[in-house]
Amino acid sequence: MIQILLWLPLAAGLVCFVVPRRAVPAVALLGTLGTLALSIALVIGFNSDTVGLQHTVNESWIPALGVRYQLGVDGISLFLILLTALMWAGATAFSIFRMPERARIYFFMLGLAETAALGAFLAQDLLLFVLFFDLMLVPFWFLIGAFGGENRIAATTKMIVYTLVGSLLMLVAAIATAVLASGDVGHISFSLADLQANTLSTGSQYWIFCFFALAFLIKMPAVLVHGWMPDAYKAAPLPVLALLSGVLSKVGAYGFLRVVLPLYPNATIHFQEVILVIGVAGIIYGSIMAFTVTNVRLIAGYSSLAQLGFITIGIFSLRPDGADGSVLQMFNHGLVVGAIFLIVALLWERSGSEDLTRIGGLAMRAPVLAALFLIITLANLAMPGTANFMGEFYILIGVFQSKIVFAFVASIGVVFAAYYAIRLFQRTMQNRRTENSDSREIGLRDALVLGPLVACIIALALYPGFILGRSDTSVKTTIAQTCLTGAYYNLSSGNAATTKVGVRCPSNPFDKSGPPPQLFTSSISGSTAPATTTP
Amino acid sequence: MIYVAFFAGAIGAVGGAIAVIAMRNPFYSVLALVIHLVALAGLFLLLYAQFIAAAQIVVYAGAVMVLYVFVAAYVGAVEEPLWEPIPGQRFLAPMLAAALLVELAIAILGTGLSAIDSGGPTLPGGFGTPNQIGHLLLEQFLVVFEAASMLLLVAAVGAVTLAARSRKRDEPDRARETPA
Amino acid sequence: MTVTWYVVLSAVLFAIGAGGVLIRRSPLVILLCLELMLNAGNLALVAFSRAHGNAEGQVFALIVMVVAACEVVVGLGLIVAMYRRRLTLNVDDMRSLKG
Amino acid sequence: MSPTAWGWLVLGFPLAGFLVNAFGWRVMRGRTAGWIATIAIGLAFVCAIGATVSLLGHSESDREVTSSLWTYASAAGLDIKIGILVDPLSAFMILVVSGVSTLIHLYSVAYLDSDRGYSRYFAYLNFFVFSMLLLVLAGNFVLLIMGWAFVGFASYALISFWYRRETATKAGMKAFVINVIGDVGLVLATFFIFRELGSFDYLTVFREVPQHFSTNSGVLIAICLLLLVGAFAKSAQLPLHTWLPDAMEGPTPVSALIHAATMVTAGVYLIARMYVLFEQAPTAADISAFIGLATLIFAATCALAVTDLKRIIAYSTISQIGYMIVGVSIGAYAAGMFQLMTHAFFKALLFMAAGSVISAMAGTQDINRMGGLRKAMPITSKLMIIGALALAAFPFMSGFFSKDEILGYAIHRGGFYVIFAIGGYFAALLTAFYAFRIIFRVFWGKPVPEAQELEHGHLAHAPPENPLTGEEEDTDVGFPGEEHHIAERDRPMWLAMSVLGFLSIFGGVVEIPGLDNVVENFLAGSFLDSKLYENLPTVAADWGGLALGGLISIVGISLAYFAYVRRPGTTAALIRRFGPLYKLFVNKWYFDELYDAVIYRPLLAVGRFCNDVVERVVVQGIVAAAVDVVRGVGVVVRGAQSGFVRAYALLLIGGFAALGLYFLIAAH
Repeated sequence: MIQILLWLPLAAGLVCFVVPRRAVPAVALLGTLGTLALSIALVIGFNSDTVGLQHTVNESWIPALGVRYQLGVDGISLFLILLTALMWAGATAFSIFRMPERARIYFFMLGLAETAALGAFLAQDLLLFVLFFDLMLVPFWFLIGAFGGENRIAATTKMIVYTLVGSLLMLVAAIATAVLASGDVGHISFSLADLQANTLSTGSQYWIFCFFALAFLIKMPAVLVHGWMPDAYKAAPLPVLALLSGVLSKVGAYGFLRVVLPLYPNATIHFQEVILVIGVAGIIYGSIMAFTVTNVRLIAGYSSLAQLGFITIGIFSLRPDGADGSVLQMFNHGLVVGAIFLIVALLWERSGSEDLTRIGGLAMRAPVLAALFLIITLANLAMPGTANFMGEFYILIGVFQSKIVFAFVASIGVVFAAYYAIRLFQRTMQNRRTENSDSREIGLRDALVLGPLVACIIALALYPGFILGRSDTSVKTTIAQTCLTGAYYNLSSGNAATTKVGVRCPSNPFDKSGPPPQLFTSSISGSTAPATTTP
Repeated sequence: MIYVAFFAGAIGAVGGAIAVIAMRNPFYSVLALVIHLVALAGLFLLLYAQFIAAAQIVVYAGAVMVLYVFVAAYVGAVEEPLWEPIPGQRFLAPMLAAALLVELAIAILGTGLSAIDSGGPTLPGGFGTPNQIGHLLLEQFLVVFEAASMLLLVAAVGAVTLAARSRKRDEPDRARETPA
Repeated sequence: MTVTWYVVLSAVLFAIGAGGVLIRRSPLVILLCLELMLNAGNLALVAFSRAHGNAEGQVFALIVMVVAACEVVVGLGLIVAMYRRRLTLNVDDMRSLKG
Repeated sequence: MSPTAWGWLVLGFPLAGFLVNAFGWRVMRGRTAGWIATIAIGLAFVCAIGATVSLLGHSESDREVTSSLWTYASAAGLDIKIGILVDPLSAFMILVVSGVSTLIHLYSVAYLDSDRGYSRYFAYLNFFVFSMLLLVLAGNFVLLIMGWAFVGFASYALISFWYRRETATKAGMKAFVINVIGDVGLVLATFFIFRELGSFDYLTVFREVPQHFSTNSGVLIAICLLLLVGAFAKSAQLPLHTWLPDAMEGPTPVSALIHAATMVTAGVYLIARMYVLFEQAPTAADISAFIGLATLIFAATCALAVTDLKRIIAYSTISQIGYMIVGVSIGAYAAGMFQLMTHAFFKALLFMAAGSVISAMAGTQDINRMGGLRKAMPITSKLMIIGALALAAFPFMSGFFSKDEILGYAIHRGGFYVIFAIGGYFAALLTAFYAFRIIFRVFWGKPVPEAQELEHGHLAHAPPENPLTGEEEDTDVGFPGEEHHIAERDRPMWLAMSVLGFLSIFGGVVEIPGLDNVVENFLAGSFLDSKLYENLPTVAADWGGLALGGLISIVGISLAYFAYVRRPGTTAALIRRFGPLYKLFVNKWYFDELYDAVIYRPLLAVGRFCNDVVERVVVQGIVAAAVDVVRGVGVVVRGAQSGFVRAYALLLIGGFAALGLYFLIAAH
């Protein structure tokens, strides 16, 4: 099933080339809806109590290099897969209503991009992950470069250069990891499970961590390496932008949880505060920019920057609650920011502008649109009672218990978020109507796209435990593994030797919350050996 | 006697070569090359390569050089400008040529290659005769031989195509390819 | 009379040919210089063939001569074509490779 | 039925009303939406009574009933349930909230009649009541935060209800952002509590606090101060009060509901609810009391000077909530909650009457342009005088018992708590004065043209304009100004105001010292562990406090009568005499200007700096530097691409020579 899930979008994209022109939208839509159905089935069939991967596929692919075609799902990737399928279905449908020229190539690229994104979330082999990670770039290059707006060539070039730098560093780091880890074993393997069993020496972990972190931070993007973001966001077609911001940015955060934490635990702990600083800086900087700029796309873009800051600090709180929150928030944010970009498209159609100063008063004859937008806005600012709030709540409580100062600074970002999100809503939907603004109700077809997204937001607001409950076990395992291997927590009172010098050991969260005992012992026995060999 | 023959041939070859690059008129260069080739053929004879020597005279100095002469006569004497447009070329070119020579000399005289410093083994009768070469070509190197003939054919066709007067495209070609 | 003499002579000829290619600007002369270099190679091949008492080197030289003939034919064809198109016979004037 | 079952119903009816109005806007005609909303809240009030009765059926020590519907989120040791707690305190609050809300809905049915956003208005209003009830009934901190934030949002939505008015949307934004600051304070306090006690559940936390924390422990004080941030933001106490006067941009019933009767009292409720924490950290409680005192005096001075009718009442609200904050902070929980109740009655009444007056004045809110409306608006004027008397704590009105009981308690506690009594009595004098400043300026004096028109049975009309900027309104959205509604003519308004007038007069009888202590006895079930609750002054001392308060009230009213009716020039003379002081008061102590200069402008400057410098120079600089390096290398390499074939040959042979050199060296 997982195989069909992965390749169906690409197959649909290829079929687009052979069917008659009029059937292209139907094929594309069916492809994404099929993927969505499969991913929903995946979520339903998911066993939330199992530790480890489910629906695994493990085939030999390039034996000479030790690369395996290894796929699998666990609680971390489960909802990102659902998010991918959902957003792609939405974006495809939304694009169909505004049929682009050269539709075949457009939908093929969308399909290819979906397969690549799903592949990145499914891959359980480091090189396969890197491959899918880079494959994502290709369709987006074409989608923005060929279907984008003004300055699209410069914007794509910039985006590609930025992300390629990261990708190449990541490739180097991935190969280095496998080669260095094979030192004792003898044969090279890129399988994440194998690599996790043989962690590297602390020194190698440090530089490899930096390479991976840079790649993921660029992809997200994080502050200071976000230079590609404003241009690309201004140039990209909006449905594509919804995917870029909603799904692709999550791959970076996901990479931290899937690759960096398990494989480089010592480095993770060593650089924890650095990443926390970057995350918090992203929150503050993104928020400040979001309430300064007037371009609607950039407001959403910078708010993503801030939100991804939250997700990052949640992961690097190195606590199960913080990371749980990040997983939840990844899904929420993808949903919300994707919906915002679709709304931006509607705003553009109503006012012919993407500048706040030129839009206004759209709510009057469009109460449904205004209501949908308002709900999305409230979710975006993480209003308590929405799942986004629960995400931030978990993230902040994790950071709070691990590094309290960062939680306090980050909570300033919550206040800023209220301001910029409401500002976006208010300046577009409320106030005096500007001359070029035409208050028009949302069409039925667009409502069919936005409605389900908003319904998802509301459903999750009522029961965020749906995600948290399914992701918790996997997240807990990952974090426990990292912290135990890296000797982050003072495990038992007498065991002072494992305490890392210079790092203040926070209280062990696993004492109170109590993961299943067999998990606890297995992770200790599985990881103490490499931990003790590292100086 | 062999020494005399060798030095005569060597002086002829080197002199011819120098003359090739020194003559300002290409026509004289071609003639100098003929001298060079004949001298080389003499040296081949000294090395028991009768067939090669013969081929050198007949094919090279004879047929190929005639072609050269024809072309040189056809295009006429083109005087090269004295001004050298590439900075450093006039200085670097001889330097590099000299460097190559020095390196090769060191390689030949100062390394393992000096092991060839002998007159060579006593050769069996019939070495280098057309008979032996023919056997080698048609037995051991048949594929190479056929490939070479293919190559010649292709080259001949190519030369005809290149040099043929294209009736229709002549005018626009000239217009397009005015020298920059 | 050892083979080394011949090989050294071949090196000298090769260097002269290389220098000629670098210095001369007439395509015709450059072709001639290429001939020089090829012949230098031929001389070395034949000399080694003598040194090893093995005629295969001579076959090699023969093939080189074939290649040289092809090259001459094509090269001269090009020169004729250039002349036909009223282009100056100066390799420095053909600079469309300039980056 | 158990109290919690009633409690769920209390939450359910407003939510249902909200959903019906939100989805049925297209089909509902006329006043349908208004009646649906009013009935929904009325049913909630009935259920609140049911919950109270059912709670009274429990024994006195067993009146804390919890129930939860579903597990909201349970992961990584955090266990969050959708659960409510019904105890006397929350029952008291839901009674007040749903009761007053019903009347305000009733009033709105007529008042907003001609507004084009009629069903949107009632949807918001129902949502607000739902949120407020959720806040009150929440059984754990997370649900409290949700209700807290929902209330903030509903307040935003209602303040900027007339969303074409830029002043309204700005005010809404201000309210929302300040409320979010409060939310963040609350969230951080919750984090501390969870870190220390490992639970979000009220009862667990309250049980653990006395054992876990020593008195005045640092962490506990931090928790309490963070809670106070939340409470002060919602209750508009210094220094987070600036949103409330601006919130008067909303429709007048909204001001009555949110910004007088219910939402702003959430902070008082929070402090009372968290009394266990505050009693364990008396320093924090004292800080809270002092801020309350500062606020009540500050706001009273502003109310003396401003001339916008609704804003006077708004400042009076801030001031009165200061009393409540002082009350619950020094331990007079029952008195504080009692004040909350009576204040809800008379302040809602005052706003409603003000709304009626503003309608009669065709949207004008400036009291300088009003006067002599007594004859034209008999019902409104009588009811407003009742409200003003209650506000001024005139003897035997409802406000009299509640306010003076707080001050009596302060005297009784002795020590420096006497300061609160002194400050409170001083502000009471100001209160009485400004309350009757409104009355005398609006209803006495020479009738203004609008009043004369109304006396002739004709309601004044004017093109709707923004009372703040004088800008003509964009009537697309609709304002009540198009078709005015006054209490004299619309039965629902008259009915709602009359009920509130009755309660303003007689609401105090439930808590007369020495006679009956209904409120105190009922609330006792929520304050079982309190050391301060039972520590009450004697009846005689109470009456002493009341007598002093009554005297001050009468003095204040007399002064107002003297200044505005007998010698109308007095105030002008005072203003000339104390010019700088007046300027300070009328500019609201320059808080807005201060925040503008200290927070808003610097942030904006930082934003511009980020946009102009950081983005362009730093962020793009990284790329530019990389590009320059690549380009520089390119220029160097391009030099080799001269196009001269011979130059390429030179490089080729140079390469050969270099290779040869390498091999030669390698061979040795």
